[in-house]
Amino acid sequence: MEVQSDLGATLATLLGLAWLIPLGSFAAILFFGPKMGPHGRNAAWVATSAIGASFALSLIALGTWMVSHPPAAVEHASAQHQSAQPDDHSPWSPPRDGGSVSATFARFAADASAGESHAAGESRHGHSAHATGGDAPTKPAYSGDWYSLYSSPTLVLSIGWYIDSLTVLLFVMVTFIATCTHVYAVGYMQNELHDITDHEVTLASGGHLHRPGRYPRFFQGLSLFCFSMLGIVIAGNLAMVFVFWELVGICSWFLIGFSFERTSASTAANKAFIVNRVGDVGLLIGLMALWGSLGTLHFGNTVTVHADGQQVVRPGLFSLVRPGEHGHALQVPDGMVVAAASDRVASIAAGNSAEEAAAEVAAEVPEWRAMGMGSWLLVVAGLGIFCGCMGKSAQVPLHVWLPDAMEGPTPVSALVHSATMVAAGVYLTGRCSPLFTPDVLMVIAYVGAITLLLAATIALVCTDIKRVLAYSTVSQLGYMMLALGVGGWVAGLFHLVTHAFFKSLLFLCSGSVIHACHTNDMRRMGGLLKKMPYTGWTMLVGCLAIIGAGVPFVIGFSGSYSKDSILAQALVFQRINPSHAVLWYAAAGGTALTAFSMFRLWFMTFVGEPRDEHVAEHVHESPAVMTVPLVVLSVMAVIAGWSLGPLGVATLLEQARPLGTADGLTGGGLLTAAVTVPAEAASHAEDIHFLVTVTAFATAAAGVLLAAAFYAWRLVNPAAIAALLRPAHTFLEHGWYFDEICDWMFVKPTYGIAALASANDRRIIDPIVHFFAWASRQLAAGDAWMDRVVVDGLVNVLASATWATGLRLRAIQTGHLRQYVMFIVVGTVAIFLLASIMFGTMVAGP
Amino acid sequence: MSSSVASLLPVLAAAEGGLNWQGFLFLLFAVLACSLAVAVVVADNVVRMSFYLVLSLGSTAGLFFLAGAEFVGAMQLMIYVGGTLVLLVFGVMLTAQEPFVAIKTPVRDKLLAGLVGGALLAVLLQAAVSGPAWSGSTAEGGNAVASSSGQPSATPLGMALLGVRVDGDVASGEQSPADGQVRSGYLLPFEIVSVHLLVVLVGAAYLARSKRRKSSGGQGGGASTGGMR
Amino acid sequence: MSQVIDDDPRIIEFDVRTDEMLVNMGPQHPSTHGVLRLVLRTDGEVVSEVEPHIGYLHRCAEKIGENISARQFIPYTDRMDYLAGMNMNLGWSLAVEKLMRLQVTEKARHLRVLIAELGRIASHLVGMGAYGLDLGTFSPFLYAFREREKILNLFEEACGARLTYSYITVGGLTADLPPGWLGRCEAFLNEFEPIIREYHALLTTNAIFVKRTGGIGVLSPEMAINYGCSGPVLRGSGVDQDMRRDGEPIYTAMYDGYAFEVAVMKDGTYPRDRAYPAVPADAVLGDCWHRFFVRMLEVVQSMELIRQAIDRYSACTGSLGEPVKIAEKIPAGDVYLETECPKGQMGFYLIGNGTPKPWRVRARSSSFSNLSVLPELCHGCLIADVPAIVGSLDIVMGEIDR
Amino acid sequence: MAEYLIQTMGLPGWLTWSLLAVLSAVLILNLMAGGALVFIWAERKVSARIQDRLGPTRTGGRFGWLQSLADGIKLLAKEDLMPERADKMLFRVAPYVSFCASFAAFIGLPFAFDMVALRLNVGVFYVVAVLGLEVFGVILAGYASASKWSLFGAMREAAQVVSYEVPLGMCIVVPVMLAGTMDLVTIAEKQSGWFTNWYLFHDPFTFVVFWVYTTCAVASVNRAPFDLAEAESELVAGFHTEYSGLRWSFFYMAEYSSMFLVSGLAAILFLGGWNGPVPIASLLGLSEGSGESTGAFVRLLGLANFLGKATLGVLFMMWIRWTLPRLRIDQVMTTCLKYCTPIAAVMFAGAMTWLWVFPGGC
Amino acid sequence: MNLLFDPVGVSHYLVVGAILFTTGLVCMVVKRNALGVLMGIELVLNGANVNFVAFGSPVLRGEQASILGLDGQLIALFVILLAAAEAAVALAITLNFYNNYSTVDVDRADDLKG
Repeated sequence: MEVQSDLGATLATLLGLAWLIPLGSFAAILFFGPKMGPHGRNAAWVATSAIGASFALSLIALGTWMVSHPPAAVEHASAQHQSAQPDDHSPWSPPRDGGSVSATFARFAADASAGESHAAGESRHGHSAHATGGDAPTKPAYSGDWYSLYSSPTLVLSIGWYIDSLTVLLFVMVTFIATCTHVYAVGYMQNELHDITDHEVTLASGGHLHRPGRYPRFFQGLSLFCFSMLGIVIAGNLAMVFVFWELVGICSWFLIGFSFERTSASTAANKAFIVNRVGDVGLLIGLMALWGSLGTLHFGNTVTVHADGQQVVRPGLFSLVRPGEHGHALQVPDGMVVAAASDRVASIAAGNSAEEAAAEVAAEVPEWRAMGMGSWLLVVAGLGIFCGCMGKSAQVPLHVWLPDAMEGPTPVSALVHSATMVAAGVYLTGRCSPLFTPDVLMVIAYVGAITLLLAATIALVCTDIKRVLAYSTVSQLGYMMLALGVGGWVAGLFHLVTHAFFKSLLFLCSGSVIHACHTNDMRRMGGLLKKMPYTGWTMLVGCLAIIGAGVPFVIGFSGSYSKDSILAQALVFQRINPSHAVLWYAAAGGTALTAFSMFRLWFMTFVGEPRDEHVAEHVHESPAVMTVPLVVLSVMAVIAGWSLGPLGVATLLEQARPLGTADGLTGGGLLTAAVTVPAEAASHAEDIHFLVTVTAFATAAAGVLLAAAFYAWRLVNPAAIAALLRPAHTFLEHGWYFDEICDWMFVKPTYGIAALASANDRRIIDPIVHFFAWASRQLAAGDAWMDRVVVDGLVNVLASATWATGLRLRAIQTGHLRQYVMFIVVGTVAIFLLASIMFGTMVAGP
Repeated sequence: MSSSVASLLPVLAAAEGGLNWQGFLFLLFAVLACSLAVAVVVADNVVRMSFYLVLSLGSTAGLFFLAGAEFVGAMQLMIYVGGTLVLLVFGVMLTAQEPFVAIKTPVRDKLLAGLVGGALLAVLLQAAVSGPAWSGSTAEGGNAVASSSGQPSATPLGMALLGVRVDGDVASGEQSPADGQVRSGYLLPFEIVSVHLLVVLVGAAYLARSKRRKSSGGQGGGASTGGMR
Repeated sequence: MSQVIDDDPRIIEFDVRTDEMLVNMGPQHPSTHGVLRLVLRTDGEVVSEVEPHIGYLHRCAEKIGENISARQFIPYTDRMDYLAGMNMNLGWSLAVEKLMRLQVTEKARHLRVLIAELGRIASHLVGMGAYGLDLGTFSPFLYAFREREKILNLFEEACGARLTYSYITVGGLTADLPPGWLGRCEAFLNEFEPIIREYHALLTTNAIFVKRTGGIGVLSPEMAINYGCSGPVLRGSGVDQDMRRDGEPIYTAMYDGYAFEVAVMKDGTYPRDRAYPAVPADAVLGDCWHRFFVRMLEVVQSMELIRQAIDRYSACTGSLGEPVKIAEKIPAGDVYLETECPKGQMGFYLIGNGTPKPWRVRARSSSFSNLSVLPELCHGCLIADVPAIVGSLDIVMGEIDR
Repeated sequence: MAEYLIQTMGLPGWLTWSLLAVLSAVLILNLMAGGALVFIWAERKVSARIQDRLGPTRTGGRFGWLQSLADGIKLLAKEDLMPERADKMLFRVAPYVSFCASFAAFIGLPFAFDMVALRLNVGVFYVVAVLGLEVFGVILAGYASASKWSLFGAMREAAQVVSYEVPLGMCIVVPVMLAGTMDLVTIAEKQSGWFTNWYLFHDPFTFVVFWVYTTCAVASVNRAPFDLAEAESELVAGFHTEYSGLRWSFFYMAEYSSMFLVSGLAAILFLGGWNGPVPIASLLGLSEGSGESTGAFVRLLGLANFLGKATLGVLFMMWIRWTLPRLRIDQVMTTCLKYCTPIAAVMFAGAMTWLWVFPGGC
Repeated sequence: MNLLFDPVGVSHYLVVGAILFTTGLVCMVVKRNALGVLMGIELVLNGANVNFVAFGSPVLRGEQASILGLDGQLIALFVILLAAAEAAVALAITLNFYNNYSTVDVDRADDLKG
């Protein structure tokens, strides 16, 4: 499907460099950080220029990509005709025209094929990719290995790359936002340049903690963080993804716990780390399922050219799960089937030689597959991978770490919650979506929906400015997951990209506010717009972007495009699967909640009278090094969703769409009733588009107006409403009591088990050990006696004899240099004489 | 004049008759070198000793030139005479205080040394003259230096130090490596010596480094060595 | 390389145990500026102690002064600082005039300024040239002397002598200027002015010169004041004091109406800093380089004063006035007056008892005080620094030994 | 020449060699003595001109060109003083050691093609080695004088010369490496042709090396600003404080001949030796080997070239001396160890790299 | 055979080497001054060098190949280098010795006597 080519090598080099430069910066700061200028001041510029260089390289890569694969409108939907007939035995099949697909969908497809809508279907001009499956559709993607760590027939561990337009796009996005964040952090972290007295940490002595600044350390963490994230994006196989997955985790641990002396920070860091581990266990299980049955973790095919010129293609995950000869439709791979039918394989192997057995097994596989064998393995793999993504992307119930992660410095929050860590989960879900069965997709969709509603409701009542944003992040991530779950592959990832821009903008703005106010509490802010115009207006842009504001049908902020496409996909899904209508309502309702919470934040912060004079009088606009990134990001938050003719994020993403996913998917049954995941092209239909746009605008407007009524115009007293709905308010304030549940379910029982183990240790194991120790002592005492009397005695006799001899010989050692020389001379002459006497000749002449 | 000198000391007689410059210069340098070496032994004053030593070594360099080893000769002048002896003179100067310039040796020691030295000399001389093949140059008279300057010795030396032997055919006859041994270059010894020199210099600098001494209170700070650290 | 001597006297640096050497520098040494004898206690090249021995040029000048009349003492003052005889004459004359409450005419006053400042230039030229000599460069010495000769020519025209002038005297000056003198003086100033740039190129900014003088013999302002240093030595340490401005009224009145700025470093800059080479990075305030530089600045300063004096003198119409009689009686009473000589503050003390001869005469010479810091400055320096430091103090033995 | 004598005059070989040896020795001695006279006179005139003076004007005619001779005669006539506590033997020998070292170095120095007393294939090495012996005379003089000032001078000289031999040697190795031989004659021959063939202009590194060599050469012959061993303002007259008369003049001669020697060495190593900036002879179609008279003409032309370059070098040193103040001993050592040596080492490596990158020259 | 009546050959050099060697040894034995001992060592090494050069000299043997060939000169070179190194260290030792004992008399340094 994809093999290395010149373009691939170029991209791999460019992106590989962009990936490694932050590592270099990390190493440089790690070793020489404190020496970089006073207090390591220049470390910031090292890190910033490193990530800036990465950004530049990524841009070049993007340009290279666009030149080679211009994202023009394509004769979409033709892929459907080209795709081979699905295997009848497969439990999942792409919906066929007029088949199981409902009439509605058929109409959408027909509309879509009229060619007036956005790009859809397969991109067919991936001229560079060598097609391995004859006329089979291809998508431009390149993969390869830089370095193989370990290689065996059943496992290849390597450092490799898998590059398609998604990779390139995410590189640009990540490095761009990271660059902005770095620049911003240069200003934000100024106070780390000198010694810091941390008033939030009280020492045992009663004083406050006084520590040296950790300026270089911060940028060192940021660099490593960027490196790890880029590693996930560029990774060519799941093993590598896992490595960098964990690196991202550890980086977040470093950075969230930057002020690790604070209990809250270290706890938050630990929480983030541990909760992520929970998800990672799932990921590991998923990887095991894939590796154990398929023997590879590579995304793409690996082509090995042997010395005799023979090419050996080792299929990667994508082509195993969606083989080209099968029209890229999802089917249970042979390996999984065999693994599931191990008892039958064993019985075949028992009676035949190896070759015969292999042939027989191969012959039996389609039959077994038809029996549904092994499909559970694929579901497990998908669920496992998604489990990992839940941890990283903070999906319910693993979302608990993210709000606490606000303990980290704001630039870290901005990076973690927009471009890097949480994006990793969505990215991996997107990357692996060809592997997901409808059951898994349903799980994803529901988890996403729950998450988005839950987080959005909590965000309504939070008073900590960063927590509001954090919950809004969780909510938006829910949107993305929902989109991916209901088949909106492009929509979900599109939202990932646009969200990255405006969420980082929002976080940096909030950081600017916090920097100025020295508090996170929105109840002490208000009326800051005059004092911080840049921050205020850019934050307004961010809020408008996140609620998807815009002039309907004309133009809008970036969020409006991505969110509309998510809603559209949800709506299509609802129409095809009416029983899952709740997903659509959740998505639509979430818009209003988001709008309310975001504008609640903005109004409380920037509008009205200052609530706390003490805070307000010290407020000032942040320095340019902080505001410039804000302005840059706000521009991006506006325009990121626009497309210039065929050029746009969505079309680029369309190029990266995994093979076979354009057609939608029907099936299920293991976990849910059979569902049909509609093709994404269907959501571009005119009426859907209209309905969605109106809904989104209306809900968002409602949210904004409500917020304005509460907080700007003060028509309603929020406190009164809170009192009125006291139980609900409390419930939300406690974040649906998730932390308490966790504590009750996991932490308390763990303590109990630990106490039990400790008692066991003391009462039973220790006495046994003590007994053995006592016995050893007794033995040693006997041995010591032997040593003293027998062995030492012998040695002493020898020694005293030597001593006596030495005493006699020492008289020769006069210590006089000249005498020694004399001895030498006399000795030489003596040897000569002796030689001449013995051999009868003077020297050894000729 | 030539005949008279030649009859006086036939060692000066060249193969083709007339005064042999090689012989003359050899005699000159040899006598100078030996007598100055003896002067080193006899002299009491250290500075004079070093002065004689310099001249003796210089004369030896002359002998090297005569023997066709120009590079070695120049090296002798440069390193031995130039470097080593300046170093030595430094040391002499630093310690050249009245009581130490001349430290008298007991006569008994001198006699004993003369005796032992004489014995050694006898042995060595016997060895030197007992090898018939070692004597008797067949050089074609004339100026040895002039005749040798035709065949540069510095280049093969340098090549040898770099590990390449270009004089393989020089060794012929019975001394040739008949047993199949190939004469190897001196790259390894060269490197060893260079490292050795470096180590020695560091070591010397360490030994003679300036030390901080805390002499215990007394203002003299002189004889006590206990406070060294 | 100035050795930093550790505070703890028990810790000493040593390479090889060496004995201290006592070395005599002078009184017949090329760079001791006359008959100064320095006994150096050295450890190799490092000087640990310097002891100046003086008195080789003692001529009982002060005692002689008690046996002759005040005006007769003028030629003896010439021979104190024989490089700036005019200024010595002035100092003594003013002291006597102060005792006699005498006021010289306006014309004489301006002529005195003119002559004294010329004398200052001549003295500083010698100091500069000889300093180059001390540092091992010969040419600047001759360049300096070339210009000094021109000044001496002017002096010769005015008073007939080239070294021991006895020109300025009690009650005025011995003679008025010959016709055309002022023109020649101005011509000299005009041709001398660009030459100063050469001196800066050859010495002040020369890298070797800076290396040899910068940071060497650093004299702190406190030490300078404690030792009673004066003149360029004091100002080179950044102490803003100049008798022409801060002295007694009878002396400062002489410079009344003259515009000049004391050449001393203030807030890291010298007056009119931009016209001259920048202070090199190696130089530390109070080191040899600064002392030297202050002298160079004073040359320029004196040139300006001379130009002003020429204008004022030629504007004066009255007579020069007559000096007092040789055997004029001086009133009873004592007087002490310090004037700003090229080497520093030269003070004369005399007690009159109503006879022409003073009852007591004492001189306080600046070189003496300036020399007294030498042991402090040379502590731990190298032998080569000793001439550099001595030269920078610019002493004249005739003034010290008297 | 030897063959000429043997064949045409029929002289026996030994006599020929003796005659030639004596001839060479006399020539070189005369050159040293005469050169010293000329250079001392030149120094007087040069310094005088630099200092706006006239210098000697009367002795021996218009330009005082016999002044040095007159001084020499005066020195001859001076009383031969020796400090009472001096080490008599060493005190007497020291000037001659210095002088002989300088003299012996001249043996290996070619003045023009084939105009060399003894053509050695390790010529450069020999000259440098022998020149380094000059320091012995100084040290011995300083020690034997029994004067503290002299001892100071001697110690300074020893430290300085030993240190400066390192960068000097490194600088010399560069042209040796370019030429691939240590034979001075060959080195000079390799630079024949236009002046662009001079090793000075061979590559940027050699250009720098030349100036490092100049610095080190000035230092190694004890000229200002490195004349620490004499340093009249500090050490009275350094190592020759106690010398007077003829012995003193030997030191003087040794100094001036050493100056000439290092200048000549510079001329051969960097400035094309006896090859003029414009190859007049070869433009005219002449060469050393072409016939008796033209060959002699070409050689004389080369001799003039060489002497001119060497004299220019000496004049350069004089110019430096009368312009700059003297460095301090620690600054002298710093200059050597912290600047000259590393620069020379880097330039050496650079020249080597250059040779490696552009094997055919550039 | 008589050296005086032979043309200069290897033997002559060997004789010179022997004399230098012996003188050096005697010097080492006789001198109480550490520097004298050092000079004795230099003489000894020099005597050995004469032998090496003689054995390696092509001139002294005429057409006959020399015994050591180039090796003789090379060994001599190494000896010279090592002698320089030795002198440096020995001098440093001497200076240290002088620092510790205030003398350069080697007879005073008998702390290691048995």
